[in-house]
Amino acid sequence: MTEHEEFREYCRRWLAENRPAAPSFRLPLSPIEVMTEEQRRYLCAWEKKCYEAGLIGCDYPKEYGGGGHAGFQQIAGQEMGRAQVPYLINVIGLSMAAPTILNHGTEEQKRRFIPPLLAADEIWCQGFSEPNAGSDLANAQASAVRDGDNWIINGHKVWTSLAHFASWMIMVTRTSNEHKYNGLTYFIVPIANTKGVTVRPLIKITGETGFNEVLFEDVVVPDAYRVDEIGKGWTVAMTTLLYERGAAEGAGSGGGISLDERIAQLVSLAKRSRRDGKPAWEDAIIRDRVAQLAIRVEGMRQGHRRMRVEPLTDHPMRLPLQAKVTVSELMQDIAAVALEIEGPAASLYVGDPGAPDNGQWPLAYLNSYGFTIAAGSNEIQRNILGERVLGLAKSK
Amino acid sequence: MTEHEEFREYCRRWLAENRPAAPSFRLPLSPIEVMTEEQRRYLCAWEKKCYEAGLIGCDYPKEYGGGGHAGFQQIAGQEMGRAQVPYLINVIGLSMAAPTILNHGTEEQKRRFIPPLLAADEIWCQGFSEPNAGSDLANAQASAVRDGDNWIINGHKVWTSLAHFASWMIMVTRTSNEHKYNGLTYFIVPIANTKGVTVRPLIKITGETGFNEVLFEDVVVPDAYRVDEIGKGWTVAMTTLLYERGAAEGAGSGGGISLDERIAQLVSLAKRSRRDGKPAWEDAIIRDRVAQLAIRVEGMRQGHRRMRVEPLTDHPMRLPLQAKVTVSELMQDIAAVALEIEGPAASLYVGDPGAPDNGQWPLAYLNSYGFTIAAGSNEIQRNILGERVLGLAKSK
Amino acid sequence: MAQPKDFGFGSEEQMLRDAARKFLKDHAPIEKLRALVAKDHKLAYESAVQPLAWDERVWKQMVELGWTALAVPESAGGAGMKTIAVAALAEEIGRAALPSPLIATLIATAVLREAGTDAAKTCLERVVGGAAASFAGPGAEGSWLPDATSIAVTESGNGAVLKGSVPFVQEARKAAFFVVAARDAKGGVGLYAVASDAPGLKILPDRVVDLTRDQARVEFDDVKVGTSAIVASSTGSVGAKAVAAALPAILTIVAADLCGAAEWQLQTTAEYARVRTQFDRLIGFFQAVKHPIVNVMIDVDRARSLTYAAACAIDTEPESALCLARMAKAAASDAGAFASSRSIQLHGGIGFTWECDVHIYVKRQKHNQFYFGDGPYQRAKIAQLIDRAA
Amino acid sequence: MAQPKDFGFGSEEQMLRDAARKFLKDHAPIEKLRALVAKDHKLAYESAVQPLAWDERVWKQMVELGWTALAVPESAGGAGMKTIAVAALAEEIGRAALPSPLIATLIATAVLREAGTDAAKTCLERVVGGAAASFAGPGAEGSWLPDATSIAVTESGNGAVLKGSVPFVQEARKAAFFVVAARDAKGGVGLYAVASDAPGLKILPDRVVDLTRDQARVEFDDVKVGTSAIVASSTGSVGAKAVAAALPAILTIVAADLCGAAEWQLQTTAEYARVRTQFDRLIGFFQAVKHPIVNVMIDVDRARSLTYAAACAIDTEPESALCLARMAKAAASDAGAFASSRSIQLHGGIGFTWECDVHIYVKRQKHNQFYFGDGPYQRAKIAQLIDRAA
Repeated sequence: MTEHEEFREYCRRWLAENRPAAPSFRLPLSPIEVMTEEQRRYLCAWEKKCYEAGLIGCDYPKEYGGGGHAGFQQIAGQEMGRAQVPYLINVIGLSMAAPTILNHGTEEQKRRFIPPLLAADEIWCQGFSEPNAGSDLANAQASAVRDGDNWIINGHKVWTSLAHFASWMIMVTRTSNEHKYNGLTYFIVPIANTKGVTVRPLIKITGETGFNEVLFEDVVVPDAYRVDEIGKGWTVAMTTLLYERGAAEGAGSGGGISLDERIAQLVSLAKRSRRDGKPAWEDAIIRDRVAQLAIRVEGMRQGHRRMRVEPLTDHPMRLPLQAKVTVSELMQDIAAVALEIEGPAASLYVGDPGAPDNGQWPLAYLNSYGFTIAAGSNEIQRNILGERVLGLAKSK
Repeated sequence: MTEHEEFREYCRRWLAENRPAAPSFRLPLSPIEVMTEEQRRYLCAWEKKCYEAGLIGCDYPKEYGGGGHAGFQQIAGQEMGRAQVPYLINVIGLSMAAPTILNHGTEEQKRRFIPPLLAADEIWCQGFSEPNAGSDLANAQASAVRDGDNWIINGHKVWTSLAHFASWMIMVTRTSNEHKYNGLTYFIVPIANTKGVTVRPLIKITGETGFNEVLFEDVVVPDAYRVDEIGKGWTVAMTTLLYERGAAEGAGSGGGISLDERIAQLVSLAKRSRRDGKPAWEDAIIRDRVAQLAIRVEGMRQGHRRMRVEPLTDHPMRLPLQAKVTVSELMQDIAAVALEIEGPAASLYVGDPGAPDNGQWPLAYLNSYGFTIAAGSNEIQRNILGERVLGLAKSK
Repeated sequence: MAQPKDFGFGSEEQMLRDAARKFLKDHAPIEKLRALVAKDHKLAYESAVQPLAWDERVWKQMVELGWTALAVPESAGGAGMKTIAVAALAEEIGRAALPSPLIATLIATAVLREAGTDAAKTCLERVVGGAAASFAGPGAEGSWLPDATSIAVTESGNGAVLKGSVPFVQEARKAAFFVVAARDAKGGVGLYAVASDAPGLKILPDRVVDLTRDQARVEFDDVKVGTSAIVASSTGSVGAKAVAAALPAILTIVAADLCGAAEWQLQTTAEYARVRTQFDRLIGFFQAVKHPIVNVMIDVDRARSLTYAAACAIDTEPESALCLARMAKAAASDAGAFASSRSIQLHGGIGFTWECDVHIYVKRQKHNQFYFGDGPYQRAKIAQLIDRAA
Repeated sequence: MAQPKDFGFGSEEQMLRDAARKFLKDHAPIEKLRALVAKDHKLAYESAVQPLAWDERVWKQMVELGWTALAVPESAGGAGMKTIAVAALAEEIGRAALPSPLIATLIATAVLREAGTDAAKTCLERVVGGAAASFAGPGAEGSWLPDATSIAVTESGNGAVLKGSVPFVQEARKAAFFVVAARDAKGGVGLYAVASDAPGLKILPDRVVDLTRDQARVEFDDVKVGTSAIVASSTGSVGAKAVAAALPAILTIVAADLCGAAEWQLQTTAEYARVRTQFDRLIGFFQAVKHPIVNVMIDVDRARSLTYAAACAIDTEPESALCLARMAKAAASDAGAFASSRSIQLHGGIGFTWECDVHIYVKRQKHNQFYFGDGPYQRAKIAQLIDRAA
């Protein structure tokens, strides 16, 4: 048995033995919708336990609190997905902040920030989007002005999931108005209990909170928290986004409910729902729609597999850059088809005792727009694919 | 009975009595695919007969060879469509050249050109597209240089349907390189037996000819053939295109086979075709597709009706400017669904004795791209709709 | 075509439509709608019972303006206006996303008209007087056929007794009475008028996604109905026939609501694209924004044209009304769904927030998309009609 | 998952694929293809009998390179390579839109492999030796099920007699022999090897849209087959079982052809968008051009990933092969159709002309889209498989 096979065995056994009891309260469908303190406590406790068992941070160097392995994290992620245990709440920390700091941070930053991040002792959030720079990151206006050994930050970030629980934010600021791209600088900014920082929860169209706007008024940040050079913010941000877009699938499946499982749910829903007086699953249109989604799910899984088989890929970024578009639209369409299957019962929301599947589908449908809009809207993603992979002229 | 009702009665009676005998040779699906001299003769003879009976040119002033009526042409067109008589070959003359000359021409031009056009004694073609200015008319490069009372024309036009039969071309030329839009001038150019004019048939993807490229080498055109002022070519061309786009529906239905009839053909085809061992019409997916097309056909017809009911339209150009996009994509999708219904038999082309419906559907499918590409590609049409109707920023 | 070219939309209809648009603009503008239904997300979705969010004064004014009388025949004291007028009004209601029992009442009115009995006439007179009504019966099995109902009835000389439970009853807590479809032991379907406070009747409000509507499961625990409230007898399935006759009008009214709201979505999204800047350009410049908006327009226009045609057919060419109405509902359901999807996406991050009005319309559209059957449902029925015609 | 992560696509398979790509680039480039199949539109579509447009020398070289032996088991003198290698080769054939009987032969090979009889072995040895083969049987009723055939058979001690007519036989005029599925009086389906010049066999060429292929109706007028040519007996429907076992491979091979051609369409259209200027800009600048091309890429990649997965499943996890192969064929059919449509449209006027190569691929794709069942057909079958799995 190889080291990797052994680790997989270990993960399975550990997860089977340590699966947490279901909470007495409802957990939202994804980590970025976590709202209450009791939800946070439950999820952080679970995440810390996973970390202590070696299922999180496995591939990070030991000096930064990791396990020092290679190729272990994917296995642990797969097994957590298979075991259907709760998702990881510190998703922004794990999928964006940690790899960015590892790639661009100073030695001190790595030692200070990565260990408590992996241990879920500190939650992270991301400050990229602004009211006038949604898909247009390079237009970020939040300013950082040098003041001796410190920087003074002013500005307004939106769409910041988990900011209400976060200790730290990875943030893109403007340090020069002369250059659009080279005028950006990247910081680690303290969020919790920081003078001048106001976190205001925004309400989503679902009626849930969970993402925020964050206001900065003369917030003092030491230069030691700057990531990489002054004016290199765009480059650092691209590293973050690369990991974020890659992690999009993770948000949809890994740790939480898998996309396969969602297809099985659709079939089950269709068998229970009535359409024109018969089970919806007997309706050829519904069957065609579900089969179409099943093909897309399988296609994505196989694309993920192919991504790592170099001779079967034509361009190294071709499949990775598709992941965000395909997974977010797939999740949206799965939810939309679920509503079709439910028919009039799609009117019933979470909390209605008669709602099929506890009303999760209208909620999932509305929430799906978070994924098609955030992390660079899918319109922008398609530009990037056309330009970087196919060499088409820039659209901007 | 009103004058209009009487005229409708007259049209019906006349068409019933004068329907021409079916030709011994095959006629293509639309006038712009007419290839042979015997096809031309047959169609011109029929068109002239219709003109002499008062079914063509009814609304043009008498002094230009018309009937001097108002609102008669639509009735005659409807009745020709209903009677399923052959289509009109001089379609570019009738739908584009004549209205353009009537709107922008001199008195002499109207008297010289409109009567033989209406009588199908002279066939017209249109010279807008060039190899490097397909959807981009304002980029036309064919030059016209003043030489006393004449102009010397040099250039290269493509996509010119019917040029091989045409006496005249309506043509956009460049008379100045200083202004993009104001550097264009509009001409009537003799095509048949003209020194310096070469008509070269292009072959379509269907294997049919019927459209051409036309080369101009020092072709002399009198200034009397100029339409409207020097530098007003763009404005005149917009008039032409307005009529062309409006006529797109005509090309698909009026005179030829109606879209309704096409839906009935699909149903009939589906009943005769086998799919998975059963009649294709029993396949719920096929039924759904056909019903979807039927809805679009009816929606277009009702849109056409609504276009003329001012209180039920929000913007005068909103429905008219949609016509070209909707009819061309509808024709394309009808043909595509026909191929789906045929299944493996969609492989059989015109001339195969076993091909369903004489192999017309693969032909129609391929030809449908002529309509989605020509007359300003549908991509450009959508720009125009967004910009002119919804006031969105220009995309070019 | 026996239909008038102008869809029968003459000056009288135009006056009604324009007056309605102005009234709703003045008395039910978007700011008021927002304050009414979306002031507090917790109240909207986390209350034990979802609050009734509507303005009853506006409803009273609507009654005074004669909107409930509109579709009622003159013989029952109504205005007896054409269906094209009713559709135009429903479209304005949709455009304003108005929380009100008007659409439900117009649907119940269509059913009552077709029943044609004295009992129906009495009901219609109540509607003219301002009583909101709702049609209870179909929907339980995802079936919207004329005989679809989950209520059982026993008719006798003294009237009828209703038993059972029916889901998805629209505006149940706003309705003064229900027109209930129920099936007898032989399978015949009758129609019965039942006051919302009748003994044995219980309204169990749903928690619905759509903030502009209330909906409930209504239970009938041996509810007694007098003979004078038998709108259509179950004998000979007279009730099912009345519903079948009303079906084109029902579908057209729901389609019109969808069209009005979709037009709002189109205009609002276009307006956003005219003013919002990204990458140093108005976003309407980008074809990835412009073309989807244009596609929404094309779809909305198809749905609108078909809705007017269906309404006009009901008025002048009944034999083609059902097919046109199904086409209208199919086109409007799909247009509403597509417009909804694009209105969120193209508003970007803003469109995902509660404070942006877009979600109010999206939720109303999703509701109407499925109510009385979505696009594929209608198309399956249309295929049957085409088959017969071919 | 029992499947190898790399789809079993190791160095041997890569060498084969790269060699095939190079060979086809050298010996079957687009200029040659154009000259071969599209030199004269009248010849192509107006001849009394459609001409056979292929390069037989290239075919002989392919045989010499061992491409016909590739899928044949070593026991029959073949190379016995994995299905992932066969799929990779088929993809290259599609990318070159090669007119050749290779795909038909690979499909026949898949059927013969599963039959496993001595007669089948003899056939496979002929294939190794360069005999082109074609599978005749399915397609007549738009049915591609293992027992679909319109040929009747009577087996006796001396062999079998075939009677009937079968449409849509691929590469019929290029095939040296046919593997014919035929049904006996009891409904059992057998498989029979019949030389293309057998007495009583008549090949009636179709006039097909696809310029890179020939297709015919093949008639069997009491064609006699010796016992040594009974590939699988109709008793116990052994033939149908062999076809059922070969179905995943058949679907995968056709899917691979579609994927290769779709990739050509993607790259060719992207290249055009990189060089063509309109409105003073490279047209790739316009999102109305860029985004459809990107959507083509996404669809092509889905189809390719599924095709490799299906091939690998045939090699290593047969129980999941049929579902994956149907998914691959569905995705590839739809990707091929979409890529075709966009490749014409985005090439604009040029794309509508005979001289532009785009139409050659479009026609091949439309053919393969329907061959062995299109997207909706496969999805109906997939729904059954999902149902069983759920």
